[in-house]
Amino acid sequence: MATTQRAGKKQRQTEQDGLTAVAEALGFDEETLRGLYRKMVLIRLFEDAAQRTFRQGKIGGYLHVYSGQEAVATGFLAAFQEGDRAITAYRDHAHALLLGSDPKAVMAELFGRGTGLVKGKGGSMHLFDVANGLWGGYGIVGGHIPLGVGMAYAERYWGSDAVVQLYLGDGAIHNAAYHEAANLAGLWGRDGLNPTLFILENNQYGMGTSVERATAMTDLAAKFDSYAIEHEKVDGMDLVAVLACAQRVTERVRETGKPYAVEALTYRLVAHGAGDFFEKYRTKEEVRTWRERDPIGLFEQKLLAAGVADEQGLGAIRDEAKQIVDEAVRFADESPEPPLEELHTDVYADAE
Amino acid sequence: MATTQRAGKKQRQTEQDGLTAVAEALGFDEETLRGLYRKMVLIRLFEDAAQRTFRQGKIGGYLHVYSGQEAVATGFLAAFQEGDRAITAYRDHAHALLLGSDPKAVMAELFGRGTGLVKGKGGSMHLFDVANGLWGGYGIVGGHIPLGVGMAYAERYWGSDAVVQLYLGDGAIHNAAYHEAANLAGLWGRDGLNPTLFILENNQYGMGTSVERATAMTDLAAKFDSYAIEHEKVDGMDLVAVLACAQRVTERVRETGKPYAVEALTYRLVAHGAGDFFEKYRTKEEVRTWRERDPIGLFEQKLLAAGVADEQGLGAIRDEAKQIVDEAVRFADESPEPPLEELHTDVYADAE
Amino acid sequence: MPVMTYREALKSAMVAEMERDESVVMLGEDIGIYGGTHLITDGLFERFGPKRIIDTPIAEGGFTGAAIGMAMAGLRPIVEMMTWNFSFLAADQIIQNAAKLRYFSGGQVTVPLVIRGPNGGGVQLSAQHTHSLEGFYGHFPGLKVVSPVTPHDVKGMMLTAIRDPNPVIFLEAGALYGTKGEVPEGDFAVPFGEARVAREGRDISLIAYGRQVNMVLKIADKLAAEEGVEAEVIDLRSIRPFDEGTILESVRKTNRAVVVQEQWRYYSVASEVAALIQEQAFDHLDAPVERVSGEEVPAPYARNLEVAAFPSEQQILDAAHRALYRKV
Amino acid sequence: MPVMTYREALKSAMVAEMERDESVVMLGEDIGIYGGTHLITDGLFERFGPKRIIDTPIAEGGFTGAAIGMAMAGLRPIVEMMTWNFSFLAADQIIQNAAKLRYFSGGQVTVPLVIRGPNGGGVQLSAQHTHSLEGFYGHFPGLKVVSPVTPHDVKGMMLTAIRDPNPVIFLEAGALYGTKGEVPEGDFAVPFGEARVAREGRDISLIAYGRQVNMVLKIADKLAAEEGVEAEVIDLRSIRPFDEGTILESVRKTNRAVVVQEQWRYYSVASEVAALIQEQAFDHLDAPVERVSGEEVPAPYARNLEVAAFPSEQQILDAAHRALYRKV
Ligand SMILES: Cc1ncc(C[n+]2csc(CCOP(=O)(O)OP(=O)(O)O)c2C)c(N)n1
Ligand SMILES: Cc1ncc(C[n+]2csc(CCOP(=O)(O)OP(=O)(O)O)c2C)c(N)n1
Ligand SMILES: [Mg+2]
Ligand SMILES: [Mg+2]
Repeated sequence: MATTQRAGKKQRQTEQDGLTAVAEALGFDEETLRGLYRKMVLIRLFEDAAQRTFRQGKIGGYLHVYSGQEAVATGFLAAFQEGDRAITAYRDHAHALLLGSDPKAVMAELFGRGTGLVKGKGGSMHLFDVANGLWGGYGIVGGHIPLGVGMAYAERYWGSDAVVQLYLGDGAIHNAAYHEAANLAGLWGRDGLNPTLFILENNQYGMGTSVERATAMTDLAAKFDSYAIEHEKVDGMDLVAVLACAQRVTERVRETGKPYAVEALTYRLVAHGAGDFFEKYRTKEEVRTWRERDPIGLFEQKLLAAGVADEQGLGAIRDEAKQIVDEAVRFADESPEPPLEELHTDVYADAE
Repeated sequence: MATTQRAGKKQRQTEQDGLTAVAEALGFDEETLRGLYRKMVLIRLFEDAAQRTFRQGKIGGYLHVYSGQEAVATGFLAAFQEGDRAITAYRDHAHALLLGSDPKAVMAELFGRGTGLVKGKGGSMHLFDVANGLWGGYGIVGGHIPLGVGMAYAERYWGSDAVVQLYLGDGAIHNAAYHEAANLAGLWGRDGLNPTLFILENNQYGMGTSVERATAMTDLAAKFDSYAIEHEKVDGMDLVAVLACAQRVTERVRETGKPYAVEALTYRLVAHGAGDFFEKYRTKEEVRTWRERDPIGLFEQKLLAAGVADEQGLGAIRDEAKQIVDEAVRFADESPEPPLEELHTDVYADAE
Repeated sequence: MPVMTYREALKSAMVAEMERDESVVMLGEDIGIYGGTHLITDGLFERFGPKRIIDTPIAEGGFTGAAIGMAMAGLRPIVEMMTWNFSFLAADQIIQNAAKLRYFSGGQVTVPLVIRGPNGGGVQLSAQHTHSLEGFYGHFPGLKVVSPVTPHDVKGMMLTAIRDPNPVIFLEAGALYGTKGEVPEGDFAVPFGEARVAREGRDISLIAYGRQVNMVLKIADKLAAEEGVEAEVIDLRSIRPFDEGTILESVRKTNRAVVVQEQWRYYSVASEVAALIQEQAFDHLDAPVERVSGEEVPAPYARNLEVAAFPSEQQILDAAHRALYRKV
Repeated sequence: MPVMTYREALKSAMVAEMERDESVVMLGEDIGIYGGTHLITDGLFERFGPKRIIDTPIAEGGFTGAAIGMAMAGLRPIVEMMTWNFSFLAADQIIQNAAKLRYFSGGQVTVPLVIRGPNGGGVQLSAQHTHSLEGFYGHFPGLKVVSPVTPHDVKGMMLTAIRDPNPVIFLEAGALYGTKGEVPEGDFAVPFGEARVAREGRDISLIAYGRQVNMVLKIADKLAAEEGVEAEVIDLRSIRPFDEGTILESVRKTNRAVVVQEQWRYYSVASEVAALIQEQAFDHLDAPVERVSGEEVPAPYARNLEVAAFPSEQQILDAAHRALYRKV
């Protein structure tokens, strides 16, 4: 433990030192760094395409995209290891893409096609890719939090050292499920039985309600104090900061079996849902200010400054990502609807 | 505000000084102090009788008594003013007796008689005496907390200066309803719209689960930090301490319209429910230690030491209380069951 | 008579009552500054201010419970459940407190509360966001449960709901917010406990509620035009209290009945309607009461599956033919 | 065959599975050190330790949700709901997650979960602590819902429940924990979806579940002894999946039926049974299917009122006489 703490301190120091130092500390080579850029760009373009096709009527129901928050999941899932689990709410496309789901299958799911990630049965809000570690995709705010805590218990019950990355929003923290589940995590963690990494994506709003209008105590990370869960905050627009933090805290959780919480300060650069046209609850000025810290732009600058990539290289990556997305849309569009028999399958599991 | 704070500080000082100083600060004469003793004794004897008649099969369902916790409600309800409201869980006999409900009607309710406080329809867990300010008596742990917070909002909406005394147990604080309601109280209190006084009766156990086994963060009062609700702790076995605290914090809530929380450290000297025979979860030794600080005994000593009463006077009070309880039991026993028509009344209110 | 949308009619009732009665307040997620997810409350925050239009955190149990407390203390809160799918989180407050407080307080407490919001499926919201909860809440005495489908009724029943001294579960036909209909001006209250004969007929009774009423009306026209069958269409409107009389009177005339609902078959509104009819009109029945319900699966996302999960015109027509002893 | 109580039979099934299968764990309030409020789990903490017998805080939604997560990750949790009355707080987890996860994950997720506890009234627990929730949960596809009434069945169905890869709502007859009956030793599983013919007869079908089965059996004996009427008694046992065949076969033989339940009438199990019978055995029915349900009021506390709130022998007898066209 003592060694870890000292190592942690040293690492924290390097986090201030920018891209090169962090990359070195994490053992990331240049290719890895460019790969992270490609991931963020892929997410952004994927989400753009999803919003566009939603407006064309090709996607039904609700559609919530991740634009602006890319650095958070990209950074944390960089610390994801095989056997770990991730679970999140309905804003889940990025998590699937980052964990290795085929963009074609993800887009096909949004289109409600039989080739979709969950066979067209769940849609945008319910992405699952269990083979790759994605355990959903949930539509009821807060409802997935106890599930994550329970999975973490099971991992330690079986003696594994897996970590559960549990994503939740700033709106979810005021909900019943958060309170009860966080208390269980703290309690079970006392005995090393709860390797839950809470990743609180504070994008400043739950739908149209700002953090200040949802609670009188706006230091959201500190709400974990009630459960003896240690916590910190991270700049969720800065991928480098997130990467460093993620690696450090994930290892800590893995080692101790105790929960930990990180509040990632971030921003949703687009509307809450693709169907929302008015944004009476925030000013254009505010959006503009945050846009200056667009996580993709920030990381781009760092890559260039560190000489890890040049303009041309980045352009090539963007083109590549665009092709993947175009292909995903084409695939989804051409895929057939699920066969009607699927209506009645997957209601119950068969006995073994 | 500044004045209140200063006054508060001064008062806090006197709280250390014992019975005479506190009584003077509160403007309580000797008769009032003896009256408080009578109330605590009445509660204890009432509860003893309830447990006894429960074992005789005269009371059905669940029965939870207040023995050991008398100083808490007695102290806080001494600060209750006309128009204030009290709301609590199922351990509610003391609250009714203290607010002025007829002991005969309370006992008759436990016996399930038509003369009961709620006509025999609710039983021990659902005492209501709205005319006297008792708004129930609820059986679902935590379920009444949002109700109290909503009543507090309504009071300020209408411009009254009433305070809502909201009692909850140490077990209830881990429940969904607490979290959501406390957050609302904090939020609405920011605008002076939530005069809720949370009285957390920490009697060390929720049924058989100690505080340490229910949460990793055992400073329960500090759980109000998450909602920007200020708080303190009080020795819930010492009526004098409770009286002083209650007066001070009640006035503060009345003045500010903001919620406040007090954790009263107390102990249930008897089993959780009258039907429980085993107490595997705590030692006899532990119970014995707490019994030394029985709130009635403690207050008795203080009354004697301050010369407010002598042994004989206290004996007379106890005899008087015993008579009231005996009479209540007799009344309940002789009362008729509710008429069968009552089965179908009070399901819906009639339109005005 | 003025024509307005379901949304406008609903809103007009609430605005009228808020103007008339200071004790009416609203609570819900994003009903204020945001304007309401379904724009039902758009502009009300500006008009009535934050003390009466209360934006809440995402805490359905907490704010529903707080609204119950407000109602106990003399307010008449209207809670917006953003969609009824979230109400499972408030089920304890609704069922254990709102429905029963008056009873277990021996009549000392009154809970004049309306909980309203869109109910039912049809817009590809998939499993967690698609429920039709009439039977779920209708089961509990102490609640009133209604399900208006026309702009006329949504206004008239909302007026009744707000004035009712009891907790009212107000299930709106979410898929129909934009549909238009005639709505009288001013104050007209549609009483609870009265089903509506939406179309008169003598050959068969088609019984529905919510958005299925519109579907059934179309089928009734088709039956008349193509087969000369005159169907009587009954819109239940009120689930608790429940209007047995209108149903029985109709079936005693037509001797045949089909019940249509979006919700699942088991332990549902259609179960009760069929049970009632055979109980009270046994000797009048020329055929079993037919039921058409949603498929016994969680709601799927894909459009084709979703369409297949809900009652179709064909299924209803087939059921009617079976009840009429025609070849299906 | 050994005789044991309902409580012992229930416990023996859980102990056997815990011995056999390390993936079985239990969660609930005071199931461990305290020994269980109804002593169902007494001694298990000492036997299996705190990792498998998990005492929880009072957080029904949280620990039910956590149990779902455990089930997703390879455990087979048994959740004790101290009484089913508290399950409204877990309704969202049960209905929105447990029931639907498999579906909206496209079959990727399995939720082998049992939620068990006492259900039903009869011991003066009054409004908030008295519910019979078979219909409430039985409405939702994705759940299995059972209600065993004999010591034999509670053991056999618990074995089935624990081995089932789906979420099972296990509604115990709380008032009968102390009743005795014959229970085979060892491993016998009672399958879900099969009603039990508790008494054979040819004149009338009496259909019930839970503690009302015992009452109905007594009445059947009385009918035989005093009136020469041979009633067939059917114990539904399984609410979802639902055994239509046994009911229909019986009614096709007896041509008359009475359904008895403790729960409220509207949108209930009895509604469905009556609807089903008229649907599928219309031409066999000589009289309407009669229903006897709880009174439409929250459960009262006073003993006399409580007794009046639940089906009485007289009411059932009257219903049987009506169905038999005898003078009531
Ligand atoms: C229990 C519940 N209540 C309300 C909603 C409707 N709703 C969907 S998203 C959302 C906002 C959630 O905010 P947050 O947790 O901050 O996540 P974000 O959308 O910002 O990612 C709301 C209120 C819901 N899905 N579930
Ligand atoms: C939601 C809910 N879960 C469980 C119960 C059963 N139960 C009754 S009292 C109790 C313990 C409550 O403890 P606490 O809040 O500390 O109050 P105390 O009994 O100590 O006064 C429990 C678990 C209940 N009534 N409601
Ligand atoms: Mg947010
Ligand atoms: Mg306690």
